[in-house]
Amino acid sequence: MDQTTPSPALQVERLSHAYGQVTALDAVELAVDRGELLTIVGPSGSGKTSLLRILAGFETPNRGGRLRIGGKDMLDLPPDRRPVATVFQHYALFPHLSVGENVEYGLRVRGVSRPQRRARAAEALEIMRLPGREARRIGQLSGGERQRVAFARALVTEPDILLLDEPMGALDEPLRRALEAEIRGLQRTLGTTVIQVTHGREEALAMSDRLVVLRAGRVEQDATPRTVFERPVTRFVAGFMGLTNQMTGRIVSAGNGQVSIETASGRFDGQWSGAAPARPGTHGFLAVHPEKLRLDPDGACSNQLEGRVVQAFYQGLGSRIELETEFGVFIAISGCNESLGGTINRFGWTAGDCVIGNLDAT
Amino acid sequence: MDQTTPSPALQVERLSHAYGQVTALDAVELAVDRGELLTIVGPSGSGKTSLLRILAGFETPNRGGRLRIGGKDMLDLPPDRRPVATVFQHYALFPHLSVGENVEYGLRVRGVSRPQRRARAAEALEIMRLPGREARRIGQLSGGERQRVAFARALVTEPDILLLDEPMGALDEPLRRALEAEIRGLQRTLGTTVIQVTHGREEALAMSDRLVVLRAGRVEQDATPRTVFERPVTRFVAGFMGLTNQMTGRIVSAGNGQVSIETASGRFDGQWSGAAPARPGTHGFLAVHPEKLRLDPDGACSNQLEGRVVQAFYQGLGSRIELETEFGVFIAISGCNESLGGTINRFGWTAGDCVIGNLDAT
Amino acid sequence: MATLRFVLLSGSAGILLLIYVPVLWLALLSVGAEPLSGLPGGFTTVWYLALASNRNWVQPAISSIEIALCVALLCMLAALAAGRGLPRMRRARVPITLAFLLPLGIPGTVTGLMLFAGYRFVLGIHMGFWSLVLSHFVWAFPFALISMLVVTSRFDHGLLDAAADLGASPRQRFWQIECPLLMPGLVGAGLFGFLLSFTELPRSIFVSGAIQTLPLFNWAEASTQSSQVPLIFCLNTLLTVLSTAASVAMIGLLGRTTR
Amino acid sequence: MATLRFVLLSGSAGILLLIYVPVLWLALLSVGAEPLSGLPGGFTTVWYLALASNRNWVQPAISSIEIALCVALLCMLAALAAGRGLPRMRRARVPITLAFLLPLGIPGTVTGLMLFAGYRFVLGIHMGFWSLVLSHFVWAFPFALISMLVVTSRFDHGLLDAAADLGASPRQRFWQIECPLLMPGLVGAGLFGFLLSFTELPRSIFVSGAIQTLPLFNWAEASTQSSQVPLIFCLNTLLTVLSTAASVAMIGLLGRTTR
Repeated sequence: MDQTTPSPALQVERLSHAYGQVTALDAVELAVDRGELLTIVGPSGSGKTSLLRILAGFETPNRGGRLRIGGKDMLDLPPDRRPVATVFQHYALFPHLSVGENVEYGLRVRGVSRPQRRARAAEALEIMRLPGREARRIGQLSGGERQRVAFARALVTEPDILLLDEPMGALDEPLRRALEAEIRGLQRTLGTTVIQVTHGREEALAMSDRLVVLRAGRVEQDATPRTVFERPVTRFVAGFMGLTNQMTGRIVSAGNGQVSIETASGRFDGQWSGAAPARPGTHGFLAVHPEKLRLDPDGACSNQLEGRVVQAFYQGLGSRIELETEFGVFIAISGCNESLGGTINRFGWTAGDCVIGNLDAT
Repeated sequence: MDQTTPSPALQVERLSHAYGQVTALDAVELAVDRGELLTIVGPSGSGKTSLLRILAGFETPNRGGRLRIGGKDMLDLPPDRRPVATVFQHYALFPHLSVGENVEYGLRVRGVSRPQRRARAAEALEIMRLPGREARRIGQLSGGERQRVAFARALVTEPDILLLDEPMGALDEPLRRALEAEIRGLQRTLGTTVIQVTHGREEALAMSDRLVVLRAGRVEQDATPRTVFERPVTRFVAGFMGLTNQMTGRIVSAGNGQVSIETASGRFDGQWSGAAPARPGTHGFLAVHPEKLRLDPDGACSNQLEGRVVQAFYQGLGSRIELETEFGVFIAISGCNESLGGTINRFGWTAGDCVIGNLDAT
Repeated sequence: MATLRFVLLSGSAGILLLIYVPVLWLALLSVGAEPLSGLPGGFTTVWYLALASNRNWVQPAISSIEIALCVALLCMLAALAAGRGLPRMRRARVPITLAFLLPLGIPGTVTGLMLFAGYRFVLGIHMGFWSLVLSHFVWAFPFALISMLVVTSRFDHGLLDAAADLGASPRQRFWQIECPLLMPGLVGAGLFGFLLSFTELPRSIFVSGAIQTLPLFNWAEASTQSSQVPLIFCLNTLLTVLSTAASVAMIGLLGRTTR
Repeated sequence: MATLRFVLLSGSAGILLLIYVPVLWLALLSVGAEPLSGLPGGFTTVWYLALASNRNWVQPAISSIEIALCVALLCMLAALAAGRGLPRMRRARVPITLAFLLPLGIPGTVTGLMLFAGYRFVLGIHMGFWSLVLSHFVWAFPFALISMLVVTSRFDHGLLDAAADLGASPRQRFWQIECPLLMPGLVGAGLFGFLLSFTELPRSIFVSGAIQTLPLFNWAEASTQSSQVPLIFCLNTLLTVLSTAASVAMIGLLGRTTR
């Protein structure tokens, strides 16, 4: 049908998969453009790893669906004949081969001549800032270096799609930051289509063109990182994005993106985040990020609540204050550093800083 | 000498240790009060694990020093005769014993009768919110549950000092947060002296009464979390606390805690953080946290600089902007979410938000 | 993958057939009317009854069991000591392990001969019970050690630190933590020791002195083609059933306790 | 800890002494003037020269090496197939592994007898080269399988996924990734096969037919107390040196390639 326009890098249609009785993927729909960096996030068990394994060809969906890469149907092809390359969570570098031989491997199995594959491996290692390490053994490398070798090994085959399985999973914080920037830069330079899977919110927000939130095998939201963070369509997505202060109620007025929610403790205003327009009378949730709560709120905070301080931790840039309210524990990050334990405090947030969405849907 | 006042929980005097030629600890001094929660932080190789192993008795310092617990000399006692209990990084639960038998173990080797140790194990599991799990096998537990069992096992022996070796190391973010609060609450309830080792800054700041920063076997700073974060005495401590935007220069004026530093690009003001008073003419460093930098600064920012935006990532609550300056790359976290790539921007920070310290010392 | 699976399964089946068809055949012969013909048929228990009344095999069986138990015990102790010690050594580990395993490469009859000469003349040991135990031990120990090293090389020494930290004395650490965790290797070492001693022939030929073990008895009877041969079929069918049952029980027990 | 170390080291030394003193004694006897006296002394090479001119041992040695090579090859192939397949199975894994390992519990002479009966009458194999190979294989296979399982049970199948992902065909994955990584187990299986076949006596007694292997030759010569015994000392000293050197070389080579 789409023979005139170039087909997208990846099309997934109603892909379903189950392990015995347990549903891993439930009619997943996905389309990825060429050169896009798509991140699939979700808690463990949400099906993100199954999806990645199906894309690479290690598993075949057993509940139907279609999978096309560059417009070509892929489900019948074994992994070695798919134009994708994976950077595995624990890198899966070949321990009996040197760094150079690892990087060359994808070319060696394609029958590329030795001098040519040497040159291309050297180039890939150069890009990954590991020039001249060809002779090293894998066991001699640090975690960060292993990850770079895994990237070089995957990139040297010039895949249509690069799959990253929890690429930062095994690295510690400072290395993570450095590599996030590096992967982003690399992807922009080479123009490769990248699909990564992670359970880390920071990485997902920082690195992606687009974010897909999976939950129990279903796509909960598929949008830009900003949209997912600022307009999470479900309570689950809001919680996953760190908007952990939540309450539920009944939507009472809706107009122009601004809605209100009626709870046992009064009415609260916020930005509408549902997929469909808000309908007064339906159940809704309100979610707000801990950083957006303010103690001793002024008039600008149209939403106000009272809570007893359970614990207050110093955290450097601010304190993390746990407030017991009638909606459960609310957490505020506040610049106010005094000891507050046990006191009853008023706190609030602006309508612009909080989202209200549909509780019934999905 | 201190027979009239109760002796502190732990006293470490000039403790030194080496592995072959490599110095692990270099004349470490440390005193911990009863009921205090002390955190030892430092990068890997800083000697923090060696220190913990010496406290527990698994290693004997081979370069001299003293170690007293509750006023009693400990260096000649084997680990099984010291009044400490450790929660190990990977928990080291006994795989051939059930949860209950693991928790009871410390009482069993002390010859406590079976009904009594059953009762105390049940109580400890109750405190760790794992009531009635005595019969479970270790292999059936999740990571978080294993950690709780490890805590119960250590606490049941009522140690004078509880040692925690990277207690959050093997857990993921949400679990981490929950357990941080739990450990803190537990320590306050039971009044146990706790010494923990970690390389995670957030945990260290959130959980501690006092923070000791180790570097290459030496104590760089020993103060409250707030002092360490707001007044890091060395450039290393500043970097470790996340004040990664740094420049060096010559201290030009000093008075009343406010000092200035003269660099190739002019003079900058900040808060003095050195241990000794500032002396004009000496080398100094300036450090400021990414969250404190402001793009398009107003008059309040007495310190201003120019930089070219290399990369800008959306991060949810703000964007992470990398600016190339004459002092290297500066990182700003800014609410300004527009695409800035390639532009030259002015940015600044207030004197109150940045620290200036001594570069020559330590 | 389907064809690979088929090749693997039929290969496995072939090997098992190769092993178990002779065993079944022997069992069939032992209840056959004419075992010496090599063909089963005409079910009878006459040979088993004859075996029960013939007592010649009893003393060799007792000797073999005594020797095998000693060898099993020695193997367990020695493999425990060496298996615990070796992974802790740094430079000496590989050469010492090799030195322990090398006797595998020396033919059994040679070892028998050497042991005879060596034990008799150098160490002054008289041929008999203890020379049999020692020579069987030398034969079985490499296998026992391998069984032990598989377990000890994966042993997490942090568990002993944890036990010490909780107040366990070195003795308590050994009996309550280390021993139970090393049990699979220990049981393996004991099984190797027992079975390899119980079935050993070539070394026994040289160092047995006046003692007759079951393999020596079997061999003597079988090679003389005497009228006792049908009884040998019965005896060995029984032995096979018993040692199989004992091994399965032991491994099953082990599997349950370490789960 | 110091005393524990001492006990371990002296125990190890004792075991090594028990093994190697007889070996050294044999070597000394082989260059002694009166080997049959059991005491070394009076250095001479006369027995080695006699061995070189006596050719009786050559044909048995060649037969033994041929058989041992066949067994080693069979063991490597069968252990590779079973060792790869077993860890992938779920329910069948434990019982099948047990079925493979159980022949260890059957005495060698019994196996010999059964194999004789079984192979001869059921499978119709004539006694000779192939019956020796098969009976040695049945004996050595459990050991070869254990050696293989130690390696395959730790094998990271993610590496095969990674190779497939990079475009390697099943054949390439097998030869370029799996085989090199399983090499230690494979070499172990081959070594067990070769050595256990090369030194096997009790089964050979029954199934050798007209073929004489080196252990059979040794045994025949040694037990007849003929004048050939000094030559046996020489031959076996040589065999011991050779098989030790070969094992050390093989394991050393393996250590280098897998580092």
